[in-house]
Amino acid sequence: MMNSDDWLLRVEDLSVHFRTPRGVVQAVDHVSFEVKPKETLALVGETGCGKSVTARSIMKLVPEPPGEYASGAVLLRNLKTGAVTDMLSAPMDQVRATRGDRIAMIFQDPGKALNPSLTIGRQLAEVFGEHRAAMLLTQAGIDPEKGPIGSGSIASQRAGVLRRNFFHLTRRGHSRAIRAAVDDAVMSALSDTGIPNPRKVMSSYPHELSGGMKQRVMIAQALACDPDLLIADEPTTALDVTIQARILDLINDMQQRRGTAILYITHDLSLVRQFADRLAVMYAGRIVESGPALEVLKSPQHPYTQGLLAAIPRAGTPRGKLAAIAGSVPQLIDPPAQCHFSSRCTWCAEACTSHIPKLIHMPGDRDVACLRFEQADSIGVDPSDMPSHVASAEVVS
Amino acid sequence: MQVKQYLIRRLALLPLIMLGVSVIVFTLTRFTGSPVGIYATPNMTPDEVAALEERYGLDEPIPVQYAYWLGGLLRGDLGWSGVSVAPVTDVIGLKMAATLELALFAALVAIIGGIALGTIAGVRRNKAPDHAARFFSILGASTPTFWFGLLLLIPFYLWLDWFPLGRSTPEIFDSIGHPTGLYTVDAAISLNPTAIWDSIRHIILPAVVLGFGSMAIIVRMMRSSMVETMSEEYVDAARAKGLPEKLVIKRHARRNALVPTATVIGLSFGFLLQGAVAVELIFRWPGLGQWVTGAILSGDQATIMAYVLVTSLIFMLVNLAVDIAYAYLDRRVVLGS
Amino acid sequence: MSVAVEHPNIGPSAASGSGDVMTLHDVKVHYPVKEGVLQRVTGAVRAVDGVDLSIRRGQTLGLVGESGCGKTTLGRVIAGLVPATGGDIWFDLDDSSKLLMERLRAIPKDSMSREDKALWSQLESNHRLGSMSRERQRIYRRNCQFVFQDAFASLNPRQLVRDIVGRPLRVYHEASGNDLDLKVINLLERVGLGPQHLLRYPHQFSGGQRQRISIARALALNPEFVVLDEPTSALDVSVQAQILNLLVELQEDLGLTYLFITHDLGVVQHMSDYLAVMYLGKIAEIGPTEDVFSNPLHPYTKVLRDSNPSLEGDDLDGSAHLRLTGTVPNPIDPPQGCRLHPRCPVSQPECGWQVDDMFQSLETSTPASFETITRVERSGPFAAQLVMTDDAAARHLHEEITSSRSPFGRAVETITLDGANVSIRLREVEEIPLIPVAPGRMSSCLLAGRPGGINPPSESR
Amino acid sequence: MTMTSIPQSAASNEPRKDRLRTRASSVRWARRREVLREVMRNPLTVVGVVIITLFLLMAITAPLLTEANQPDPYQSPRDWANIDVGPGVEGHVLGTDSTGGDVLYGIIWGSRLSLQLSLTVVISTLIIGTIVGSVAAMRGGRLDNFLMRIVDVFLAIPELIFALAIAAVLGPSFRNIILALAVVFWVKYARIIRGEIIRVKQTDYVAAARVVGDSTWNIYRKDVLPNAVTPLVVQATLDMGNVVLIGAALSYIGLAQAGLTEWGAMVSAGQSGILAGQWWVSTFAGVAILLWALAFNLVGDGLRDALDPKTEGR
Repeated sequence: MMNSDDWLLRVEDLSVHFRTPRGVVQAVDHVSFEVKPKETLALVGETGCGKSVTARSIMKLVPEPPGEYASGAVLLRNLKTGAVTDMLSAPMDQVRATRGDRIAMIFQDPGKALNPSLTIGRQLAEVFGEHRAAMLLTQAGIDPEKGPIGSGSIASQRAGVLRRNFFHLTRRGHSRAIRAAVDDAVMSALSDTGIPNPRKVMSSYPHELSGGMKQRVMIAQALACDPDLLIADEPTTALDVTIQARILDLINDMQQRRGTAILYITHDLSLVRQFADRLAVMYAGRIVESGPALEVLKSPQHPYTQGLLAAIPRAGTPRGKLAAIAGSVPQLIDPPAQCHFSSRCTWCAEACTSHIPKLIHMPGDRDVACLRFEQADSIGVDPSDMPSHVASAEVVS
Repeated sequence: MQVKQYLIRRLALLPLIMLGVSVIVFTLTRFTGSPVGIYATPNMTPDEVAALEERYGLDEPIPVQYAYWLGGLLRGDLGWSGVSVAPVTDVIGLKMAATLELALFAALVAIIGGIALGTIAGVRRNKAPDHAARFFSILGASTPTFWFGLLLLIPFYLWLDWFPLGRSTPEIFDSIGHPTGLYTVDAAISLNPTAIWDSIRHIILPAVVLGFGSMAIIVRMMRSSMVETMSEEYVDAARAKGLPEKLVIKRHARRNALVPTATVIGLSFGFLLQGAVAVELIFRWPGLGQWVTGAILSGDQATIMAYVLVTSLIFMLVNLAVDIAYAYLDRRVVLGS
Repeated sequence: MSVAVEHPNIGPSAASGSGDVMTLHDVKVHYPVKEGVLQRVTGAVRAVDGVDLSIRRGQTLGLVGESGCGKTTLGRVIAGLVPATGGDIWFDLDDSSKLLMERLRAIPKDSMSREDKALWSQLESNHRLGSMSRERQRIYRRNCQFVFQDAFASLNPRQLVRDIVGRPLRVYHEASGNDLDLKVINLLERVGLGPQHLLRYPHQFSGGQRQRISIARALALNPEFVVLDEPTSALDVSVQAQILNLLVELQEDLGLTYLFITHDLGVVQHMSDYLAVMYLGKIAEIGPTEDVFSNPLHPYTKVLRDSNPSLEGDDLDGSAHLRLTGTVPNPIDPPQGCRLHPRCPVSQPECGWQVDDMFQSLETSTPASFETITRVERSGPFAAQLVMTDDAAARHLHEEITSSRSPFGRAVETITLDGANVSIRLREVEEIPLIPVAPGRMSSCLLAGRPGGINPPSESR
Repeated sequence: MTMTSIPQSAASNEPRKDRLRTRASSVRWARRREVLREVMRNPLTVVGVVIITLFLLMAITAPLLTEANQPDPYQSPRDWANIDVGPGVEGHVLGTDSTGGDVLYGIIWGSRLSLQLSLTVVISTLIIGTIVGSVAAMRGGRLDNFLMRIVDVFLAIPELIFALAIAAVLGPSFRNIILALAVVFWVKYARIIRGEIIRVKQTDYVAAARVVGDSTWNIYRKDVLPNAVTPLVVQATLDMGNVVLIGAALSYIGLAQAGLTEWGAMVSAGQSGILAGQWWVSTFAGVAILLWALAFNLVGDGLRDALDPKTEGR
């Protein structure tokens, strides 16, 4: 891929496997991509294509076992210092310091991603307590360096601003000031996402809020520490379309204001057009095509992308004449070394069932992983076994 | 407000169910025929027996007899305890205090141990601690309490003589006041170190034996609900916030796993009450269980029935308390039901 | 082979191929809400609250709306899975009996003549759900089938595909033994599966295949009408396309009538001939699909359309995208008048503003003055007396309401200030009916028939 | 997804169809074997099954293993010459009790009593509980309410205490213990099956059966019961052990006939000897109870894990 220095997140050759009684599932298979500062990259694919696992790998949230990072690195670049961290190999302390602070995540179902037994206020306060304890103490008029409890003890008492610190501080008479500082921070985070009555929301439990409101809370929580990268894992799938529109408006607006880069995971290609700068399409654990969003949507090159776009019902399509992709997604348990789409592909030829296509770089910042764009001699098969060739120059026409 | 309504409804159900229990108990007392046999002697003529029946209202129709009996019950008349040679009401308080004390300590053992072990097992799923905890829980559920008690007596009483039998050393017991009736608590209040040590020495072994089975049940439930909550998305979300794993487990996973465990804790109190029968027998603990086994052997029905009524009442009250805790732990419960 | 000679497929009107398969009149489904210590019924969740609808033979009616709008409940009522708590559902009315039904319905029950009464009860026993004769009930049951959203959940996990798909045939003694197997194989082939799938359990199939099985089951009795409850919502786009194509093909081959329930506007636009948009238990708009999309006559439809992300570049018709504010109100106590008005971007003073709306808007817009209200004495939904903390607060509130330029402010008919008390009376609007506004089109929006239409005022010409 | 497919397409050749029907049952059996294999994958479950099998063998071959005592085989033969002898003494592998009763004999014949107790109680209460729970759940309304209040009352009294009261009223005998446990145990099953049926009744496949127009009885038989029965099977397996535990506790307290070869009674008979150092009677009898309960608990737990509806098939 590109070698410019203008990147925020670089996923290199990431493979994630899951051990199951029936065999090893190769959920993510040698995936590479990068996210530039302030841009939105949409990672699109259908159920089970590995997009969510990829997203979770960036946060190192894949449970081990059964999960396993089989190869690759997830590099996060500090935009100010230029220092690079590999999330997969960094010590856990560093990973935790990054989570919620520099990378934040919104989940698919806000109803499930909020703890049902804690108030909204407490759940947001946790983020501040974890990453902004010093700031809160300053706001409360306590010098974090010399204060009643030093910054060192704040770091050790990671419960942050919650109970334990309160307890210590109560005796020193700072409890109220800290509580006020936390409340202020939480309220401003909430009202930033357009929640009309943050004080009321703060003291309510998740089940008392509507779905849209819960997702607003999640966004507020994710953006609380002004992260460089926001991972949005199907943030509107569980929501109604009118609510979805407002949540998307909100994410858009927050991005404009704060310059957060977004990795947007979705199965819905129609969302991508409104939203994304660039687009990467995943199929069966691999990226099959990527490039500038509008370009890819306008002239998809990979047969899967083409099929996916044609399968979406549109105003003009005659009824019953949707171009469906035959068959279904293959099992990823110990898969053969071949193009995973070959079983459903109309172009499928001999070579497709024996070779894994590589991502080929094309003009116009596009990449496609399809043997139709490769040369027979470069992969060493008989030309007659290759699918009909497409010259890369034809792509950007 | 909703919580209050829910609790009022639960509370309203309590007397209804107790009424049902009383019907069952009354049926049992009449099961083997008229209780006139208690008073009659074999050489009485049928006329004399009939006179006795009339005197005690036993010639009335059964529902009327039940009404008499229930009326007595409500006035606190639980009958004459043959084994204690005293009215049931007079002795039951002391016995109940002894059993409750034992059961509460056993519950403490079971709840603390069960939650701790269950949490570890659930977090470290399919690893050694998990396997150990699971096997332990199955073992606990399979061990006959009375046998386990006997077994522990051999090393700890027979060989080492660490723990004495009975509830107390009488002289020490009599040397302090008894405002609550619970020896350990009274000893603590009296601040008498000898009494405190005496009470603890006596209660440890029976409490551990009694709590063992219930702990197994709590471990099992806690483990499975921990496994469930650990895979919830809010746990991942908590990790994504950057919280340390300890806090993720404590505040996010365990807190929610406690909710379903709470009901099991309530139900396991039933196991404690019934297990107390054998444990009291073995450790010579002067509680309801020892009392009722004596009554069984001498055919003292009034005592047996009083015992059934009282234990059910305790059991139901404990479950009510658990329901209150449950409603507090999980506000959605009330709205959901 | 026991192919039924006289196939009890459909009533007398089947030959004509006209009329409605289903006619709904003021259908309601209210679930009682119990509260308090004694669990008294204190209200009802109005899942479906007065729906009039006709489903024309051979066509596809799309029913769209967001979660909680009652579309699934309505579908289940039509399929006889949920009893209606009010209104009438008529099955298989041909044109003449429909006219008869409409004539008789207009007559109050107690002033009906004897022969009208006889006609009415005959009509009911032939056509009305819940009053049908046993035999007619069987015919209805055979002819009205249902396809569930979650195909896997709708297949008994302990039965083989043969038993699942063959079950309707067994129930109606259509086939048994070898004959049954053959018929099931035919059905499976019809939906794109094969004989090799006959002896498998549901868990051995992919999502799309499961939905095919469930469609095969629905078709087993050769029904005339199928309710499709979000049949593709759980599926991926590429598989969704397969199922949609299959459904269209089956409809064309078998002359099926569909009620297609979905929340996906793209799908419903593709699939349906005409479209009903539902909001909070009521129909907001009905009309031919293309017309509804190109020129919505209800602001809710327009919001839905504008909120739906689209692949095509420029779908804007010049007007700005409309968005709804707030959240879906509680269906136990839905807004009076137009159900949408508290959230509507183009609401009017006549939309049915009530006291509760006032509280809501006060709470979000000016929490400070909301908190100065100490007591409220309601007299109906449209009038109340507010007791404020002090005279100043009352004056402030009075000032705030009278100066408001919002539709709500303009809905205030009288407002009087008396010390710390503020009495307020709003314009009373009970119900806004669904009325025809253009040929073939009905809307329940007041603005639909007005010159500017439903566009925001700034843009209306 | 990779099942052997039926060759050739569905032509109307007659003989093939008969094969089809036999194939259906073989597919069902294959499925059952698959589930069984899933259950037996847990080594602990296998241990449980082995122990149960050994106990069964022991109960069946009891007259072959030891000569039955006459007239009552369920009373240990008294060997007055060897009172309170420890394990290993000639003719008394596990020693004797204070009346010269052979411990091994008691354990072997006690397994018959345990089997009798657990099978009678579990089967009878399973049937009663299923009927009551099914009627309540399928009918609903007032009847359901009434039945469930009765269940509530029964559940308000802890099992052992309830059984103890009943057995005490009926008088001490092993038969009365069985009767008492049967009165107590059905409630649990009624409650479990009712809850499960109510859950299953709300599923879409029951709705689908109703759309098809099938009768309530058929829906109950084909859809509801098969999908509701799993937790009941698990509970019944666990209870095969629990019943023996409680039964033993009752006879330990003294509710069985004196001298019976019931394990709980044997523990009781041996307990006075314990303080005198004669540990073997109580210990071996207790181990028998423990192993019995452990075996069924292991299998029940394994069943629960393997058949958990959350993981089943999905």
